Amino acid sequence: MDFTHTEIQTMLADSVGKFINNEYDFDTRQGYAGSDQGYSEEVWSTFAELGWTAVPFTEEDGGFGGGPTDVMVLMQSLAPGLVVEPYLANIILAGGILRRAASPEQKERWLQAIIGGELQATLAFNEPQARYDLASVHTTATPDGDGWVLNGTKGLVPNGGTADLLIVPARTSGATVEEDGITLFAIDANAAGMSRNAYATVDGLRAAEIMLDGVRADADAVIGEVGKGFAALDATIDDATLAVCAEAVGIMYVLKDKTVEYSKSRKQFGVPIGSFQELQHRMVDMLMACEQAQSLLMWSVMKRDAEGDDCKRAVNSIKYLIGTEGKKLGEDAVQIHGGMGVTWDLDVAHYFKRLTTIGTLFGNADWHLDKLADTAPQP
Amino acid sequence: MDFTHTEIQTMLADSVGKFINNEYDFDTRQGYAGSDQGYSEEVWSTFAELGWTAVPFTEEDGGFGGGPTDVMVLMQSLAPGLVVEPYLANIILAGGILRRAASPEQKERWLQAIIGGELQATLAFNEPQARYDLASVHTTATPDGDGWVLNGTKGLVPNGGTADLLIVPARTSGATVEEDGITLFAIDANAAGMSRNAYATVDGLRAAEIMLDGVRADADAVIGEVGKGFAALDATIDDATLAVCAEAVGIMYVLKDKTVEYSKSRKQFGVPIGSFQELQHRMVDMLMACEQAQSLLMWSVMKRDAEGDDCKRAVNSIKYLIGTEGKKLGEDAVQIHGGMGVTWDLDVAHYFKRLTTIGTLFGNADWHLDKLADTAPQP
Amino acid sequence: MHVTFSDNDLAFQEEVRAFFRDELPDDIRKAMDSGAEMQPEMQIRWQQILYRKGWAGVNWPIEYGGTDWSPVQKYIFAREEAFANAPIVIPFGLRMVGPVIYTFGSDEQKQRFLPDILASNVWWGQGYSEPGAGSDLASLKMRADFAGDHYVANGTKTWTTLGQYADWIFCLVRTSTDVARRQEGISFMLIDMKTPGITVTPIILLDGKHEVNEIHFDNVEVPVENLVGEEGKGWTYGKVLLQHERTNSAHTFRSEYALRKLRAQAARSVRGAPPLADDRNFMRKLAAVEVDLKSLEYIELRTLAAVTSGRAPGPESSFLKIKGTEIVQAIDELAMEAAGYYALPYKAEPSVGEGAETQSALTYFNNRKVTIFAGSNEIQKNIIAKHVLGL
Amino acid sequence: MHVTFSDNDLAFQEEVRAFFRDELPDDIRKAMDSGAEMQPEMQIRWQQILYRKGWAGVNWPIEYGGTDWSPVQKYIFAREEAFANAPIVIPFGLRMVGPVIYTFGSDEQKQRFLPDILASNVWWGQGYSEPGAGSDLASLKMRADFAGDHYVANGTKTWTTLGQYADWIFCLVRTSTDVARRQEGISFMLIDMKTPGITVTPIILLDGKHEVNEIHFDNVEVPVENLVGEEGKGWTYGKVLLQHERTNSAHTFRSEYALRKLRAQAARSVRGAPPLADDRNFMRKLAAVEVDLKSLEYIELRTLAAVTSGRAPGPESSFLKIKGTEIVQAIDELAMEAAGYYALPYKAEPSVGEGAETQSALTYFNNRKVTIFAGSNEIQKNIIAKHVLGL
Repeated sequence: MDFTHTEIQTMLADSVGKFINNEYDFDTRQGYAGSDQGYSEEVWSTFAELGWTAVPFTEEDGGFGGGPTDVMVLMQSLAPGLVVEPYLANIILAGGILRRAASPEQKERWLQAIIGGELQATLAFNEPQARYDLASVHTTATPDGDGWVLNGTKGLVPNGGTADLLIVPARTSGATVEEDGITLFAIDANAAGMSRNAYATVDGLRAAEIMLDGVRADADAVIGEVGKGFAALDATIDDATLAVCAEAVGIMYVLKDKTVEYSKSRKQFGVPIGSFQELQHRMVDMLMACEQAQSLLMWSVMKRDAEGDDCKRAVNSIKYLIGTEGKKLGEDAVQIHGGMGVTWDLDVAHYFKRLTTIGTLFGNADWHLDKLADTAPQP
Repeated sequence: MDFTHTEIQTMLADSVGKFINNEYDFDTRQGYAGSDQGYSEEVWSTFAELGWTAVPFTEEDGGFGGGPTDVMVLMQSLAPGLVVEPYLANIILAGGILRRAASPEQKERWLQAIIGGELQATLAFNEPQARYDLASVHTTATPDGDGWVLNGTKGLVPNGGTADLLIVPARTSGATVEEDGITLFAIDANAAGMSRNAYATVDGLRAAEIMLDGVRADADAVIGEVGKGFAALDATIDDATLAVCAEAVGIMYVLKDKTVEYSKSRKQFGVPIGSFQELQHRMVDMLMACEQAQSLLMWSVMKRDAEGDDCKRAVNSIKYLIGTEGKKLGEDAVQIHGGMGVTWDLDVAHYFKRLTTIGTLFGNADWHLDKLADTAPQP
Repeated sequence: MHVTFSDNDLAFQEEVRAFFRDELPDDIRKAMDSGAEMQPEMQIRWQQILYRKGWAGVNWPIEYGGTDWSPVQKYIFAREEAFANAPIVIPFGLRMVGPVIYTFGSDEQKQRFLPDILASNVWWGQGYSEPGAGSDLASLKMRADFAGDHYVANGTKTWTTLGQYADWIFCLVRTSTDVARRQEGISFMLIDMKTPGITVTPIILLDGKHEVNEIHFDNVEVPVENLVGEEGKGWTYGKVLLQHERTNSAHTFRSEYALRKLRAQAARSVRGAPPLADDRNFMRKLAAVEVDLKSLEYIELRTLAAVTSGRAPGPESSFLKIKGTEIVQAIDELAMEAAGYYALPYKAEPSVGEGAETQSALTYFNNRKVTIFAGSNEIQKNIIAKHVLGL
Repeated sequence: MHVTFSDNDLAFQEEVRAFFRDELPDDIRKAMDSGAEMQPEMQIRWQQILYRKGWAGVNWPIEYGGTDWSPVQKYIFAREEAFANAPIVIPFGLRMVGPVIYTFGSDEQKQRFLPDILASNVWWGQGYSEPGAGSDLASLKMRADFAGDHYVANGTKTWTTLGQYADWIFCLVRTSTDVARRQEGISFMLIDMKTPGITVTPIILLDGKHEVNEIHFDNVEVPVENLVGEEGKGWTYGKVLLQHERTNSAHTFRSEYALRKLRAQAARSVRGAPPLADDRNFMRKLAAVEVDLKSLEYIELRTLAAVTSGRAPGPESSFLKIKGTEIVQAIDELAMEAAGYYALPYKAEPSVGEGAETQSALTYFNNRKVTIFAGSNEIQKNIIAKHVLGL
């Protein structure tokens, strides 16, 4: 039984922490978020130089050989910066598909470039009708000569406006919500027939609606087996879910700390508001929520790492907890900050908005609780 | 728009209130509850003398001509006494079936005796497998000559051990949970083949399991039409639901008042516990729950009175609110009373237990919320 | 005990319903349905339509151009207004300063200000809160020093809703510090926003919108005739307003309208997928809020009935504020859940999602304020604990 | 980061599992499964089986007959004990006064008391709370006045769990009032329940059961050699116990066992009706508690890991107490819901319902105490606010 970090994890946490403290303060972040690109390419190069882009990939693939725990450490350490660079879209989502399902040639072509910081890729895992069901794929790919033609719409593709490469699940057979019959395609973002409507999301990050109107894909654009793309898609989204949960736990601690600090300095009726018992108890609840979330995150990551029983339940459990306790914590942080908590200029509101967004990403609390209600824990 | 009581309702509330104050204090109640009978026959005679047993019956039937509002006033006024006399079982349940479905001869025979205080009857509305589904009737009645033979088990029959007459829904046709095919029988409690296992319930009232093993019923034991008993059963349970909700609202106010009083007198760390902000806010929540429940009760009773749109939803709504807000209020009342709140000797625990029991009676909060989720409110 | 309408009331209801159906301009209706901010021009245009109909001064006595409606008529009007999704009347003139002026003001003030308020010719702002004061209103620092025929005002007001459009502002100011209680020495003053020395600084809220402001007063001269009522009685006048504000913050009919919209949305299928209404859990949550709202509506009606029979609204206004704002937030949350991923786009192009649902997260964020502003819900609970429970 | 067991640990787990399977007497197992109260005779019989196996002093050092287990072994033991639904060891002797005696007691006290505690030959009671004191433990009034070779004790202790069976009781008593802080002047004393002047009065709890008592001390002579440690240091000793009590009150494995039982119950069909497991909403609530519990289990493990590396359990014991008791109550509530009408019979005949479910409302009522006793959860939050958050 061991809950400590390895030496390498400690180093990773330290180096990310230093970077956020020294080079990524709130104003800097807001500047990047408000830029045309929506993030800093320079910062991204730093991520690649420091090796962070290599974390989840095997040494064979040119990566760092990290597992879920390392990703957890990284994401939690990035959280205080509210980082807008596309780590989730590029490394976790697109990278997650490629490392699982791509051929050596495809890895050579795309994964190397992603790890090197030269390629921005993303995964179009969602469609407008799907809500959170990954198997709800209307987009079709029909054979055309030795290639394919894709038609359909993808919704809320993370960093979909700026990515160079899009991984697009499309249906090559089966009914709309069947897991079988989904094929993964790597499509150039500027391919003919592709149109993108990019926008900012409420957390200051970016996404896009992507319309595919007769987009041609060559045979070698298929990642993995035709019709068998769901497994890699599903596993990648599980990874991504844990990654954003780690980020959420990091945010929860920040909000808890900032709220406690604020309550000590802010006076009303002549005394610090932190002296009001009702607020004290609410801040104790915030602390308890942090400790619960941190502990459950560790369990979930360990279960995921072991890939054994309860592996799916682990993902559902932590996402459910973040979606409920995290939400409550965020709302309380804002409420206790009073008027200041609802202003754009204070970082608290932005942590809250990111936490809220994470609450929706990859299925909200209700979605995951439904999954838990359908299965039983292993003894 | 008028939320005041009629003169008659005011008189009714006053007379019940006086009776509880002068003749039904907590120790007296505990004495009745602990007696063999489980209630006082003398008190029951007083109920009849004062005309309370006549409230929900038409003048034609020898009653007072009261409606849902009058029953609400009566039940809410009885609540502070935690009255153990079988008003629910006898007047609301058995009386409710008889006034709706009985023939003039049957009314003459049974309803008059009930109003007069001479007959104790009850309704066996539940079976062990049914949970809260009134149509789940396994008990069968098969034709036998010009009568019937009944077989089956009824669960948790209110005052089933002391009643003289039992109204028993039995299936004469149809599948187990069909509304059609349920027939209502009036059975003498001492009929051959009937066995009763009577017990106290956790709120100090009484109930019984009733086994019918080849119990014979004559043709004139059928109340209403053969196979068409569900409507009267359903309407009667709706009435009963509103009646216990009115009682619950009465209890909520008592618990709120007692808790506020206690918090003013009870000192810890040298000050009254009512000065602790966290407890203050919880007591404000208790007050708000009372006001919400009272207001919604009025709406529900008015809707039920008008028998129009939303009439069913009204019953579901108030029962849901009692099952959630009432439960929380009861738990907080106990918690704020601390150790004293969990002792048998203090009345608070007994109000809490009655409130909890009402939470289950005729469907818990979840059951009623499900009904609400299935229907839409009328504009 | 009943809530039935008389024939006159029913006829009135028909009239009001027809008015909203026929007179609410299409462009304004569309803007409201989109969930976007209301433009000031639309807002004023609509309030002037109400004015021309004679329905601007809902609570005003007839002698000042009010409607003289019975409580039931006001109830009917508010209900139809909400169900028509008409713009919410900006309260600062018609609901706040107007009543203070006709109740406590001089004849001259009544003649000078009331007609323009009623006709929405003048946009009023509210100068109550100050930086750092939060819900502790009585700690206010803005002062107005007497200087012969005028006062000299100095200080800062904040959270001034839509103050960027204000022609005039009413302020609570400190005219004396030589008092026993902080609540004394406060006066109620009307200030022309064009007076030299006034600066308006926007405060951007978490949803990125410019809705509130900080207003700085630097040696602003306020003629003595702009003092309302007596010097030092401002707290009393202001409290009347606050209770009114809280009572209004129950928002029951607006919430009922929002729930109906949500039900309709849940019933719609998106591109052939099963509608959200098939999700039993979502519908349970929706139904639970409906129950909560119905109980609030009847609390409000009971309060209304009590007020009709002569009582002034007291601490129960705090009650309506707490529960009303909690329900607003619960509905926002459900709307955000219903939108799923389409809650997330910020200032979305029309092509994203189905329309108003892309505003749902922004609305949820923006409405975090409702439990904070107008005296935080925690403060309201303190008030109830003290004044109702005697703790 | 991992929670895997070594081969030795796995072998130990097998041994423990086999022990509970083979050595827990059938009648005791049956009594536990019925959800009814444990009879004292069964309780002692079981504790003496543990004693003979050498597993009574789980936390005790080996020199006093303890197990000398590693934290992982203790974890494994607690888990198997809970999953076997073995009786909960009465803590007052083995978990409370024992550790105080071997830590702070004299050699003579150790020799005199420890063997009988370990062997469950003597039933101990806890004399902490006093009437009217509630969670304000330091306000205690029971005094013990020094009188040469003995003290004279006067006062009342209350909420003494199972005190009706106690042979001995440990008490916090006031030996001096001439102190700066209320916490000073308190001493820790061992009192023989057979001493003249002691009266035990039952307190019946809301479920009608006799579980706690009030104990009156009227000029009770306590020999000086029954004072543990130094006079005036009792508060310090007592606090160690309390933190221990709170840490234990997480009850994670017992709760996990209860949830499993509930899952099994939900899967059963009653007389052909659809099982409760078909009710999605019930299963969602069950799953939500499972998540809550899993997170608590890992908080506990992280605390355990920290303690292993040398830290003493601090305010996080309050945390475990709060969350652990909330979960106990949540499970009780679910069990009551699952039972439906069959939660309602009181002291039911066997023929009513399916058995243990008829205890579910009584258990729910009885366990309202867990958030009140051992320092109410409100007090625990005060402690965390002060000592962890620095508020």
